Amino acid sequence: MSQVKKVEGITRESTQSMIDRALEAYPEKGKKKRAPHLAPNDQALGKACVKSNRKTVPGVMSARGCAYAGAKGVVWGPIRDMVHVSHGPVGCGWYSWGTRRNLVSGRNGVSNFSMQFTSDFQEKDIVYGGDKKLAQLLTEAKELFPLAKGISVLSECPVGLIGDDINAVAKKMSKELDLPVVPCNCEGFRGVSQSLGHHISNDTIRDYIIETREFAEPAGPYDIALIGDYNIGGDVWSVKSLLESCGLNVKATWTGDGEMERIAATHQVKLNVIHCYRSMNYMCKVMEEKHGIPWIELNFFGPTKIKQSLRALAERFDDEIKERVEAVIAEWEPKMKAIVDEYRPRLEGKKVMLYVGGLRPRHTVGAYEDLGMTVVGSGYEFAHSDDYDRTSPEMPDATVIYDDASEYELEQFVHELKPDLVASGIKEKYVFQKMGLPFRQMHSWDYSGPYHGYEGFSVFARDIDLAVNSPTWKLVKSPF
Amino acid sequence: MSQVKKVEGITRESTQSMIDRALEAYPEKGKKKRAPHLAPNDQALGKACVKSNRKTVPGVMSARGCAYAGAKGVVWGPIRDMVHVSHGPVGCGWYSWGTRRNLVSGRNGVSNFSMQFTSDFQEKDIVYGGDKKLAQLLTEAKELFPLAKGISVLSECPVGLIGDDINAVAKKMSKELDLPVVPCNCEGFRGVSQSLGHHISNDTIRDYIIETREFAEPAGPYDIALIGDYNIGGDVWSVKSLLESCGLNVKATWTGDGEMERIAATHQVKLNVIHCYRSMNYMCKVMEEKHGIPWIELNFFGPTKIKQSLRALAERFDDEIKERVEAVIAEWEPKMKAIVDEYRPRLEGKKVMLYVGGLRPRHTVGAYEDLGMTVVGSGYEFAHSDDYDRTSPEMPDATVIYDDASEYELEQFVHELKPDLVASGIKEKYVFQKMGLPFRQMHSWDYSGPYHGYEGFSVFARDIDLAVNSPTWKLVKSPF
Amino acid sequence: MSNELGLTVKPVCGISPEDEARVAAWIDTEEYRQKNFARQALTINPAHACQPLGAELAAHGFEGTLPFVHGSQGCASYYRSTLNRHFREPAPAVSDSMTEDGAVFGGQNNLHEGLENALALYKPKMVAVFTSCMPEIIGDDLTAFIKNARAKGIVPKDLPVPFANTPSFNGSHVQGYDAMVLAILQTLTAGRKVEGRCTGRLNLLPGFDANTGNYREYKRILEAFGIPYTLVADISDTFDSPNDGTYRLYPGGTKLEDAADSVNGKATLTLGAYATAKTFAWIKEEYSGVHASLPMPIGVAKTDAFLLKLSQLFGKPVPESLKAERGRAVDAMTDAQQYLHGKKFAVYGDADLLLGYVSFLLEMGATPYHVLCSKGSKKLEKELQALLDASPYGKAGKVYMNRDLWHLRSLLVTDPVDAVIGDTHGKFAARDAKVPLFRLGFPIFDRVNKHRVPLVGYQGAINLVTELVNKFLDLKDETCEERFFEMMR
Amino acid sequence: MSNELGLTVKPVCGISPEDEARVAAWIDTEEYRQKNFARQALTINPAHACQPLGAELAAHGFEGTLPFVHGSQGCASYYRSTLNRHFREPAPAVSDSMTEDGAVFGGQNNLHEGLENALALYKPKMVAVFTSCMPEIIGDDLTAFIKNARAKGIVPKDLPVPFANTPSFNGSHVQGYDAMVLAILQTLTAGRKVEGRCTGRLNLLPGFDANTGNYREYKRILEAFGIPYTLVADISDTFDSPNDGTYRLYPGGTKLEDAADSVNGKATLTLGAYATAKTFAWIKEEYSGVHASLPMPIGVAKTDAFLLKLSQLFGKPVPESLKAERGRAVDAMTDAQQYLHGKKFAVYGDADLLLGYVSFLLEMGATPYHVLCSKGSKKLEKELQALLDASPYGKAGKVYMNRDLWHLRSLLVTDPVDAVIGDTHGKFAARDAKVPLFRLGFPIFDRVNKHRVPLVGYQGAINLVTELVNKFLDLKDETCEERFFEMMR
Repeated sequence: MSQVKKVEGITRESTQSMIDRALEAYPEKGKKKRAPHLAPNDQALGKACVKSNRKTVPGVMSARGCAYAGAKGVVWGPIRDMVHVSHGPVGCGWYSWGTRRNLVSGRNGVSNFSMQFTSDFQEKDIVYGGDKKLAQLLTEAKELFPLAKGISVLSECPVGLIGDDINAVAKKMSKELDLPVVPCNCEGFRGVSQSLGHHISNDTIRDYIIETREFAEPAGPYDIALIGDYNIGGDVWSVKSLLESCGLNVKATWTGDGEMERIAATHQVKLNVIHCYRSMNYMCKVMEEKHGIPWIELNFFGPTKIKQSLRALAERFDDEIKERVEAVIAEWEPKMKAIVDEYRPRLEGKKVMLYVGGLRPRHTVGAYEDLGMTVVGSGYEFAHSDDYDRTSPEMPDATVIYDDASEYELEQFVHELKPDLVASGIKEKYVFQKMGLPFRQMHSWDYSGPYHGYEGFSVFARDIDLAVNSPTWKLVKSPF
Repeated sequence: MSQVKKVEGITRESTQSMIDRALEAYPEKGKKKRAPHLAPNDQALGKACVKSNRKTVPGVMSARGCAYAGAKGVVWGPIRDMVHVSHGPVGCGWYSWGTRRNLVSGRNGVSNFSMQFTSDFQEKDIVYGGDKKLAQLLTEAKELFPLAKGISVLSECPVGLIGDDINAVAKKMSKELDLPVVPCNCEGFRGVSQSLGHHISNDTIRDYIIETREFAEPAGPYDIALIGDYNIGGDVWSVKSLLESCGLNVKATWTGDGEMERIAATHQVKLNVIHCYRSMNYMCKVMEEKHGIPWIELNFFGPTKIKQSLRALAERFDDEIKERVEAVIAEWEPKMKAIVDEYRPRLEGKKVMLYVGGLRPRHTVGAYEDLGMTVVGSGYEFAHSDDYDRTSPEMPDATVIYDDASEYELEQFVHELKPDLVASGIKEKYVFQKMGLPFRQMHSWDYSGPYHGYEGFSVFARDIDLAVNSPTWKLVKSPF
Repeated sequence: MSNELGLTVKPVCGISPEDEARVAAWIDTEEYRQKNFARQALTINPAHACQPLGAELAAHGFEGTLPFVHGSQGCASYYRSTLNRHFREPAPAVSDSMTEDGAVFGGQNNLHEGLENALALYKPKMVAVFTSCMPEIIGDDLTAFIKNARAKGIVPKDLPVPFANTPSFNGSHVQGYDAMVLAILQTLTAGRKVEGRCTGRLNLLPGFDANTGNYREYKRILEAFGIPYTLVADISDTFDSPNDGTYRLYPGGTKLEDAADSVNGKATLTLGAYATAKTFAWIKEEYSGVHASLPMPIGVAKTDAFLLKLSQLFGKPVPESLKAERGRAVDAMTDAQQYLHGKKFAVYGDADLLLGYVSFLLEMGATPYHVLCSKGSKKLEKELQALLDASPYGKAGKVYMNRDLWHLRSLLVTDPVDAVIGDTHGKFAARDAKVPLFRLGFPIFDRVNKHRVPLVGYQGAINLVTELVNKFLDLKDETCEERFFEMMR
Repeated sequence: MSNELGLTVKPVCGISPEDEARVAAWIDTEEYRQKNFARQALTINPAHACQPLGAELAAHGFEGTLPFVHGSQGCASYYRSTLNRHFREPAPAVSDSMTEDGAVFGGQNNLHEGLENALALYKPKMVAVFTSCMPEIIGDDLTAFIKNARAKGIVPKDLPVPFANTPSFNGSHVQGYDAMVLAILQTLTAGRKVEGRCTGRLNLLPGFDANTGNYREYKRILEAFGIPYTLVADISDTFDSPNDGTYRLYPGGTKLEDAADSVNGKATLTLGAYATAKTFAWIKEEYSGVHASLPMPIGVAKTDAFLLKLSQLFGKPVPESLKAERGRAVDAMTDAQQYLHGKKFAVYGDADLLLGYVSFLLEMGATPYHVLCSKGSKKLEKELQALLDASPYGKAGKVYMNRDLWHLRSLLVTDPVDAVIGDTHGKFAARDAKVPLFRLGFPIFDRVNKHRVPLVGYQGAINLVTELVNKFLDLKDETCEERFFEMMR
């Protein structure tokens, strides 16, 4: 554990009183519910300081999504060679169509299927049920997309409420079409956030996918899988090439630019490397228990963390890998130094507030620090306690941690902390930009990327600089 | 001679009285000067009915250009492999840069030089003379454009007025650079229109270019040159391929997409085929007199005239050519019929007024007639009597002929004749469009083309239709 | 070894380049097109969203109004982020975060708690409630819930809380918009009709329209006429708000008092016949004054009709400034007609927009060749067909009703056009067909400021000419052989 | 055999593909660039025209004014067709068709006969005379000629006939504009200055500007302020006139009476310091009221300065509507900054425009990398350099004074940029460098309506953002690998 980081002007007391002020506007009940989700960090303790994974308080303008979003948008959607059917009304699939930036290889509609497939439920489907329609559309999908390796059926709210049995349809049609049809009961009303959608999807992979394929080539000592990287803006491509340059064979990527077959054969690898713990720890644990595959949690943001990560990874392998890792680090370090030398002078001492999902509220802290910046607040949309445990040591002491923050709370914190950059999502972006505050979308890399790996850091550094130092901010204050 | 064409409602008297009305607004002197330039056609007589090639009446808004325009824009400019220097102040070259649509092959600045080269005269060049500057710029041009086959020096007004001797500079520098440097004394104040520029340029070609090259390959019986086609919108390419399909060898094109060397060796061909009589008859006559090369004047607009032209051309050759010409005609006629069948129903009976330059006021008449249209007025910017002689038989009897028309006169004629299409130049285009009248630019093919040859007719027919029948004209009259 | 689905274990084989090439060629064939059009159950790449999205847009169009999603929170996030991306603006809205227990006990508790919190935190002047799937299926009684909320003192007496049932399994965002506007007007005008009173105003209903420039254009036109107006659901300031360093939760919208008084208007005019169908039917019954419905004023003829109607309704002549604008639009169109004449377009989108695009294209002598609506009606089909039939340039055009963008792809690759007009979602089909996509509808996720450029009125016609023509000229310059690369076009 | 030039006869050999390829490669080299920059006598592809063109533009900006070229008729045709092509509008003007005999006897007869005919046919309220080369060289005395014309009764007593000497071998179209505006104002205001009288108006001098949208934007801004104004040489209606079936010879322009009374204005403000240098210098001596000079208001900072000056001059606050517009412009800029940040531009054009482009680009975090003026001054060079130096994004930028577009080509191919801003003439250089050309200056011959889209003011800033950013996004979509082809940008 690194030494305790302090931020000038931020004490446990100052943070708590900021929290208290933010809570003042709430009605009693709401205040009581929200209070445990907001707290100053105790870095030395290194444990979660907030409650998490609870129902969102109604009416507070949460940034959270739903189980369907976690299943379609995060876990299943990026698998490029499957048709993913948004089963139910038209909207859910339409909103999640192309809006997450999980890039894919292949040809659209031929060998990748990053389109919107939906059963487009109508009134009659609600009344009479959608199972027959589902069976038919599966047949149509197979005919029109013969190269698809499988079909996932992602239930939207109505499906679970009207008592359809998609599992039976999937089983029947799988045989009929000789194609994996995977039912995923990820109705949006389930659970408290997209997190349950990740879990359900992991379980579905466990039940329907894993072990259904085997790699054609013989296993090797350096076979690994990259888990929990969704290839936002090309992240997977950056990390995969980095890992391969270290001598490792990345046999499967979960699920960024993912292939169903390789995911299905992942039980054959030697090590699972997980980046986004939140969304995929479940499957790592399954493979560990069932197939004895160890897993390691790494951080590919910023040179400091990447170096640590690569060395930790090398520890799991022999000297050859260790040497190659050192060589790779040695090759990249001067380039990283050049980047830091270029941007750090312009970013030194700038304050950042984070509010994102998955791994970023903790994993990116080091990358900002590489640029000389200080993260003064962080929080997650849909984290669990183990996420906050992991966050505590990364964040400076006494800085504010917020779980499932409402937009109201974020605004209050921003007014008090006056960060130089807010890094959060699309729903927050324009709120803070209207305040004249530099902002980066940290779910979608704001249409840039990749941010993972050494390659990614150069993009990240440039983007943070262009956000923080854009001359447009100087125009905000009118002379009249 | 075809039979006398009549237009309903147009008699010699109606036309003359229209002319008289148009002249009413003039002061006495102006009226007296303008009157001889306006007359009803006497088709049967087949002779010029108007005076022409006189000084423009000052102050009347003439469409005419100047000798420089005739030299740079028409004759010299299209020769692609020479550097053409607009010698004098910056404007003339700038205005004539890329505005005539004489397309060229080759690479810009490498093997074609359709840029603007100028000596950009400053006050001091006027005071001290520009000869030294000219010598220097010729050296610079040779160095920067090593593949240029020659340089033309086109004098602008000041050069002739300040007493520079570009001929001496050209002679000296030609030797020094071992490159033809052709001085062309085409100052804009010379003569009454661009026409003198053509003549001066023809004379300069005679004096400096022709006979300075010889074709490398032996002469053949079917060697011809295409004269007076400037490749507007690709005209030359259309006609050249047509002539070649008839078995003829087009050894040189004057001057559209022209090459200095081939022009220089044209004295070796067997026949000169001239399209634009006005701008290049001089050189045809020179080659006839000096080298015994016969010439034939043809019309490549519209299937009727093209057929007549090809047969007349075939008459100058042996049976083999005659057969090939008939085969070519037979191949194209059904295509032409299809075009006429498509467009004629939409254009039948529509009236056209022409006011252009060169050959078009007479040569395009047949093409309009192929589409079922009637030309009810025609005239030239810079014609001579021999042009009007040739126009008379083409135009319907008693229709108005106008020479060097002022915009005022054109407006008056249009108000009375109410044509369905006006076909003239850029300076007229928007005047008539504001009146809600369909219009086509007939110098530049309105940025379309080619219009020459069979290929060109399909473009012409489409363009005339889209102008005449555009639904936008219905929008002009406001409901309020 | 087998798995849950009873399929045998296979080796990883991937997709071979040969297979990929074969199928890539096949999906461009006429045979594939037929198979594709034979689809009955599967929808691929629809060009419409669900009702609540439209309802949220409508709600944002009113002063101090907080859109409130009764249903799952994920729905609300989806609607909001869609609006964020299109407008590049905030879209503040809340949900009451119903979860499993809502399915069992109903959503009243969530609604009440949500209202309490939202009112405390966001201090709206109105809360506009609309539903996503869950409450629609379990049958929540919103009338009762809201009544109870008032009874419990959660909702102040004078705070309007209109609500709309906006089931996602019915219609599209367009119907949801209609339902929400209707609910808001019903709520605000309740008891406000005064016999004999006339505000002297025009109520203008733009319908679902995510182009803030259009709203500003309507206002500019009405101001030029000197006609007092209430623009219903005016999102122009909500979604085109200044950046001056201050974040405003409610930067614009139709004044609630004006909306309430709209029932006493001198006239009510809808410019989105399809997107305000129910609202307008109700208005015809309930509102004072004259009622008129016109197509969205895209193109000269439809703008003429709009201005004539204004002139007639208010007995005012068309202002000189607009006459001059008309002339300038016609001028731009005549000057540029040759660049669009005969060009074939595929167009898709919402009904009201489609009618406008088709009308404008025909005015330019272009051909709306594939006209596709992924959520339409027989009435729309007939109206589009009638437009096409009325022009020689429409003869070759064909209307495709209730077809999606994967159908469009088949049309584009088997029966090519010069360009496509539609929203961002068509970019894949347009890329496959190697033709430009003019992004004119909703949503537009991949270009900036498109929502700021009006398409309606004469200025809109000029804007359309500019965008379409200059893109074709760009293409010409970018793709022509060097010998045809010229100074003038 | 030899010929007139004393060169030997050679065989026709053409240009070999090898030679072509070799030279094509060579002209893209650093070596060539140095040779190219060493040129002293030859100008290739200059980005400026001659004085009389500017004079004609100025003349068109006045009510009922017939531009009258004293000189060769070909000159007049060139100016007119240039304006026709740029605006796609009529440009009625006459010349007195001087020919050889003019060189001998002077041009008085031509001038007199020309005036007589022109007045009879075109019934102008003012004839604005300016010269092309010939009379400048032979030394025609226009003062005397026009005096004589009046004496002979050719020109009515009350008909103003200002004249400007606009030698083509000096300055550029910009100086010609200045000279003509000066001559017109001198003529019209002669004897009109009244001690103690104040019109209460602002005289606004836009300078040479061939964007009619800019003029309309100035007027809209002044009207929003409620400031009465005389916009001097207002070409907006002349060159953006309606198509309503009637051709108007003189559709717009500054009222002559207003121009005459401008001498008694409350304030005079020039927004084209370079393009109105002489006029403004004279005004400072002669005009009542306050005099101020500001750069063309392109970009937010320069628009702020303009509005502040208006506010200060007339003691009126900046109107709310313009404040909101400012906020919307800043909003558009902040939302889009990432798409332009760090992009390198080559920009060329007239002085006043250049200053504006550079300022706007720097505001967006883009770099004006090659800044080129083909007819500039030390003063301009310094001013541009100061702008560049004041921003970290300008550090890499370099100013090239009195260089032409063939120099620019060398810069583009040896030291690349992301895009070029300039007029149509740069299209060849941009094509060779494989980067887009944003057509923003004068003339634009190959796109439509560009002159209708304002670049000044806050709306101009939004328009610039829209045009620049969306083109880069188009390019990204058109050129990226399929795996980077995405829904959002």
